[in-house]
Amino acid sequence: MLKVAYFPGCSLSSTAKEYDVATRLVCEDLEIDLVEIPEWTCCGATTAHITSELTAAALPAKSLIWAEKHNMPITSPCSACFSRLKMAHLNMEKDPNLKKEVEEVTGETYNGKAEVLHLTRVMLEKYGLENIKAKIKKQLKGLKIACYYGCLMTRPAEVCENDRVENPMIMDNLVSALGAEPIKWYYKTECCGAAFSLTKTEIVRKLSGDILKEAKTCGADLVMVACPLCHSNLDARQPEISKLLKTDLNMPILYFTQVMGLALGYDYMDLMMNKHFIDPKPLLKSKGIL
Amino acid sequence: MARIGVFVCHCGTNIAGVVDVTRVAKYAETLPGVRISVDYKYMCSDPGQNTIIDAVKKYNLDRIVVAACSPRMHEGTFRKTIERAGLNPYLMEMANIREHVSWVHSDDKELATQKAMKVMEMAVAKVRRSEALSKMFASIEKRALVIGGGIAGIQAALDIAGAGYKVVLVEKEPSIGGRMAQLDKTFPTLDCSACILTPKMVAVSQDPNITLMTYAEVVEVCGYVGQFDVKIKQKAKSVNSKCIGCGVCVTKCPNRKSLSEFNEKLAPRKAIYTPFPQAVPNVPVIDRETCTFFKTGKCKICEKVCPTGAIEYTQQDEIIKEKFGAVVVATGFNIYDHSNYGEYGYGEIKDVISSLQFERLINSSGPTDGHVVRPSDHKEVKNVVFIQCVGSRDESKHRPYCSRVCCMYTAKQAMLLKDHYPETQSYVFYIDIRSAGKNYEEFVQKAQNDYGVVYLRGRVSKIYERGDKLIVKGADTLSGAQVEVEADMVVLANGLEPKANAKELAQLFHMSYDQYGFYNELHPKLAPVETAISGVFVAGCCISPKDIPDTVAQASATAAKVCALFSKEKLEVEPLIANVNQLTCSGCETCYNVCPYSAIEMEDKEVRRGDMRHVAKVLESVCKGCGACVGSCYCKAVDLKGFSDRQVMNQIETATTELSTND
Amino acid sequence: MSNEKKKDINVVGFLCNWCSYAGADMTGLGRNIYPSNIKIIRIPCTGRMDPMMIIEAFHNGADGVLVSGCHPGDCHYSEGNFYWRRRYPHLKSLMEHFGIDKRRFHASWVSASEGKKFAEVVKKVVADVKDWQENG
Amino acid sequence: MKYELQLKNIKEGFRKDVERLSQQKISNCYQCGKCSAGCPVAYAMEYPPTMAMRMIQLGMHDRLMSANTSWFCVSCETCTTRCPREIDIAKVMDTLKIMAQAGKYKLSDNEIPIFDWIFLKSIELTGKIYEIGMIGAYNMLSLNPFKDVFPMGVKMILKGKISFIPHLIYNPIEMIKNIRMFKRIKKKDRERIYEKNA
Repeated sequence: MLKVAYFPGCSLSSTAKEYDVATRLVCEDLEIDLVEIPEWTCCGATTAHITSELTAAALPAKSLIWAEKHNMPITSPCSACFSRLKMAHLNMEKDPNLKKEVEEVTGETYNGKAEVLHLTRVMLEKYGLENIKAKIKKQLKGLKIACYYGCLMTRPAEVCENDRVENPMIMDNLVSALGAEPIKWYYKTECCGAAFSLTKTEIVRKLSGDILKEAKTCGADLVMVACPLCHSNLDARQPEISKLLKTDLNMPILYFTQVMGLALGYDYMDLMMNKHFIDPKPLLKSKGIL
Repeated sequence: MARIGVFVCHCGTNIAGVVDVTRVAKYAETLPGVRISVDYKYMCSDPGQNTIIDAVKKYNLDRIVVAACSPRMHEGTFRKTIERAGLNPYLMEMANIREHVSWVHSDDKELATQKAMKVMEMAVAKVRRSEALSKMFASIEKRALVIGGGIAGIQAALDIAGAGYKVVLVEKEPSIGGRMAQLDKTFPTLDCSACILTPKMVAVSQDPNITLMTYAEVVEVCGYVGQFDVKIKQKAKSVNSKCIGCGVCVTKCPNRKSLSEFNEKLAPRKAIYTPFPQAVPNVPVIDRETCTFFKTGKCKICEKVCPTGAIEYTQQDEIIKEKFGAVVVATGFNIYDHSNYGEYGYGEIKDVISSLQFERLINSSGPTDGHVVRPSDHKEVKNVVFIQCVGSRDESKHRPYCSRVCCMYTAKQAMLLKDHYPETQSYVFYIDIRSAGKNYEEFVQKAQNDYGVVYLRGRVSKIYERGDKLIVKGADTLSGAQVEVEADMVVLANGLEPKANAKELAQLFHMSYDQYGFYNELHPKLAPVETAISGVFVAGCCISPKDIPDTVAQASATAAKVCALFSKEKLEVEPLIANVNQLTCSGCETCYNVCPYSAIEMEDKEVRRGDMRHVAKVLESVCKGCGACVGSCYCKAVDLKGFSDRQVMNQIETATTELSTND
Repeated sequence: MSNEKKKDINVVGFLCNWCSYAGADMTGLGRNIYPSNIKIIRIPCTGRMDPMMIIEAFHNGADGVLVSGCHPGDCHYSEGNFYWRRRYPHLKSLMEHFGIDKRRFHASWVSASEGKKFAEVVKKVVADVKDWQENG
Repeated sequence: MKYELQLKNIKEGFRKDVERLSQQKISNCYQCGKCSAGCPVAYAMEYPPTMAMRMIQLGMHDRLMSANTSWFCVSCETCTTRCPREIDIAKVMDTLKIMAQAGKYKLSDNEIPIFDWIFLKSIELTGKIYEIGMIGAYNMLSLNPFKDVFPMGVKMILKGKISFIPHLIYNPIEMIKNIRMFKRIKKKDRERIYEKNA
């Protein structure tokens, strides 16, 4: 059984509870043991690295150290958390001085051995696409999915590792494996506005609007994401965006574990899809998936 | 006791600006054996050299040390100087106090001066043990090898042959012509590339002094200037000399599975093919990788249709050994592979094409007969975006250099497009326009003013497809605006890089090359077509990116160098070679085994009366003076003239002692 | 800091004429600064390196020795640097056996175009020798 | 717009501060404009990233720090990923914000600094983010108390997306450790930004 240190992140215990639930369900099915890091602290998100470089490294360091101590790869379903964990790891590797300071403020030593993986990579690379295929109960035939990666799981290039920076394919490959059709589009890694959700909302509306518009133009039925931040910008702000663009976008936004959950045979309520602002029920019913 | 003269050069302020040269000269006077020491502004100038000659006569000097620049720069100069003064040229040593001292220790003048004194002292120590050496001569094989049949190789071959010497021109592809044959028109005159190139190609094939070997590669090189032993692999063409070039085989060949290299993979080509209609020689070759017969044993259509019975499936690769006195390397360039640019679509967007692809598209003998259409759907284009500096000036892609020709050919391509299709609109994204050359700046201005090409100063960040259009997201830094252009086609100005196997070829000749694989000239300014290997010359884009006029000029320069070499009856060679003291040689044969040139011979000789022994002997005309034998001799019987054990030991001893005057 | 002035370290560098010596010239052309502790001896090829020369250098009191030649495969004389490449590890372990700390004896490959690299190599060698001298 | 170049801000001062804290070689920038071309928020910036880089090169801190440029950077790292000169431009933008928030240069935005302060306070005190408290506090402090309440906020609460109880680190020892860590970080940051140690 694959044991992985699990860093859910703040959003997954509140605004993105459904992501957490779906993730745990799917991992249980795939026999991936998610060991939640006890007493994890927030990764600091964008705020930390624009306020203090040291905070940005020290906050994730605690979780990295725990994972290293317990000899497990560390993962987070949230792209922002993943990015912060990975960047903290890489920055400490690049800058020994920073590492020294982090060790001083946390009072613990880090040997730089933690393996930070995004949840998609844990599933597709550690667990294996073929193994996932073997578990599928229901093919998601006829569903056109726009895979939206966002910034934080692909950039900068060091974070991306095995995938391509400009046109990543990891989620597209997953979608194909589930029997659905990944659409070809070029807004996969455009920014949704991310952390500006509260502060500079008008930017979020514009950027997320562009993404939703492009997905619609390219013929997507739904947008699949791997980040609660992207989700809240694309989903919770979608009514406002629709109003702004004077069209009814009505584009359901699902987490990738929810889409996997559908293929593994879970239903609407198991995956807490009722929590979304844009209800995917009519779409999924029309495709015969629910 | 030796009578040594030390001459310290200021090199203007190059040395004197950092090193206290008078102190160096003063210190020299305190060294044993030094009779006179002088410092002078420019030692290599005429008066400087005369100072040395006068001093030799006046003080009856027998050994000279010149503390100046690198011996790689001026050793030859000063050897000649003291020869004029009547001394043996090998009784001179240079102390490198410029490249190795003043230029690299300018941070601390005191330490630099002390080091200069020490470096000079080491040279004095070495020259004390120097011996007079007599000149050696070697014969010259007056045939030249030219590698690469592009415009550089063609020009060099024609010039050398024109002077009456025999030339072998080796080309890897089935035809000569190279990159220039692929181009449509040339900047800034807009004359047709093929029209000015093909007469030269024909001249090569008709010149009785030139032997043309196409579909061939150099595989092994031994020897040295005057006597290069070269092995050339003639790949099997599967077509013999009976071929009259009628082309029936090509027409009838049913196999269209490969893509034409000459047309930059824009069109298929047959398994039996000539790269282009004007090919020289006009003899097709069979590509055995794709030919149906070679893969399945069935087909043989070409053999059936050939009117002269020229198809020969049984032909084998052949290794041909030849001797040459000099070599011209002109292997040219590849364009940068833009599939490394993810933001420009990883080379997967069909209508994002390379500059060479554009040349083929707009060329009337190209795959589309000169129609500029989109490779994806063969539709004509309206808006075309040109992006400069793709694989140039880009550190993140490990190509930080400027490729020199892209600004110009982009302007040319935009103009040609407008000439062909007046209703099209071109946009050029550039960083800086580099148009240094006769009539070049005027040419770029013309593109902007007369042809209405819109120049935008900024790199493009992303290209993506939306429907059948390409969205180009760029910027114009001059106005500070983001610019988005909806284009039908994007042409990338791919930078120039060396051929993929440039390094392997360099290693055959032991030429040095830079981190990209461009060959190093002997001196970037004063010996731009020579290499560190005497007798090997370089021309064209294998040294660095350059345009056609510069390439042709360099090619002719190599020809002049080759002819100058061949005009001598005998070649003077450095006598810095190994010699064996047969009295102490134990006959162990280690040196015989390590010598890379087989310059050691074992002989049974009576070294002393009644002492018959198996001993080593150096073949003087073969030895190149690498010293591998010296380093491996167990009984110190082998030594190397000019770098003898005694000389080096003296240097080591001096290097490790403190300066004697500083108390 | 002791009052006695410490003797500045002294490194002897043996550079092959075709690559590293030319590379060191390139360092000068590019005006890359490096420590002046190194004294350079020009040799035709690293294949010429007689182990006695290195022993002699240490015996005479050199604090460090650097031997630098062409990259493997790029030797001007085809294979001279291969001989050196095989000789070096043996010599290095022998030197350690003699009590010469491994930080004092270095080999590197620097081509004629790698001026900057040569400066880096010298800096590294001098730093290593300093480390040995100060920390033992 | 005439600008009097201040040599002290080129050779030292502003430019050196940016270079030191971001560990990026600003002189590497040759103004190709690729960062501006790909920036998703450049349309809203007073100076696009390319120009910001130039202003750092010329030490024009007064102009750059009173502009919205760095505050509108959304940290998507598109510029960093594509920069042909391998400059981490996003990190340079971070550095500008860090310096402004530390009070070393002019602070020209208030939304983000307020948000950042609340956000980090939340982590400092609870180890995690207390969303409703954070949003409430932010709306209060930014003098826009009803921002996003209707309909989004209400809907969120109805869907159970936002909880009223803060998620705390339950272990009080860990919490004290956490608060102490923040104290130490603050000290070190000040040293770093104001070069007190060096």
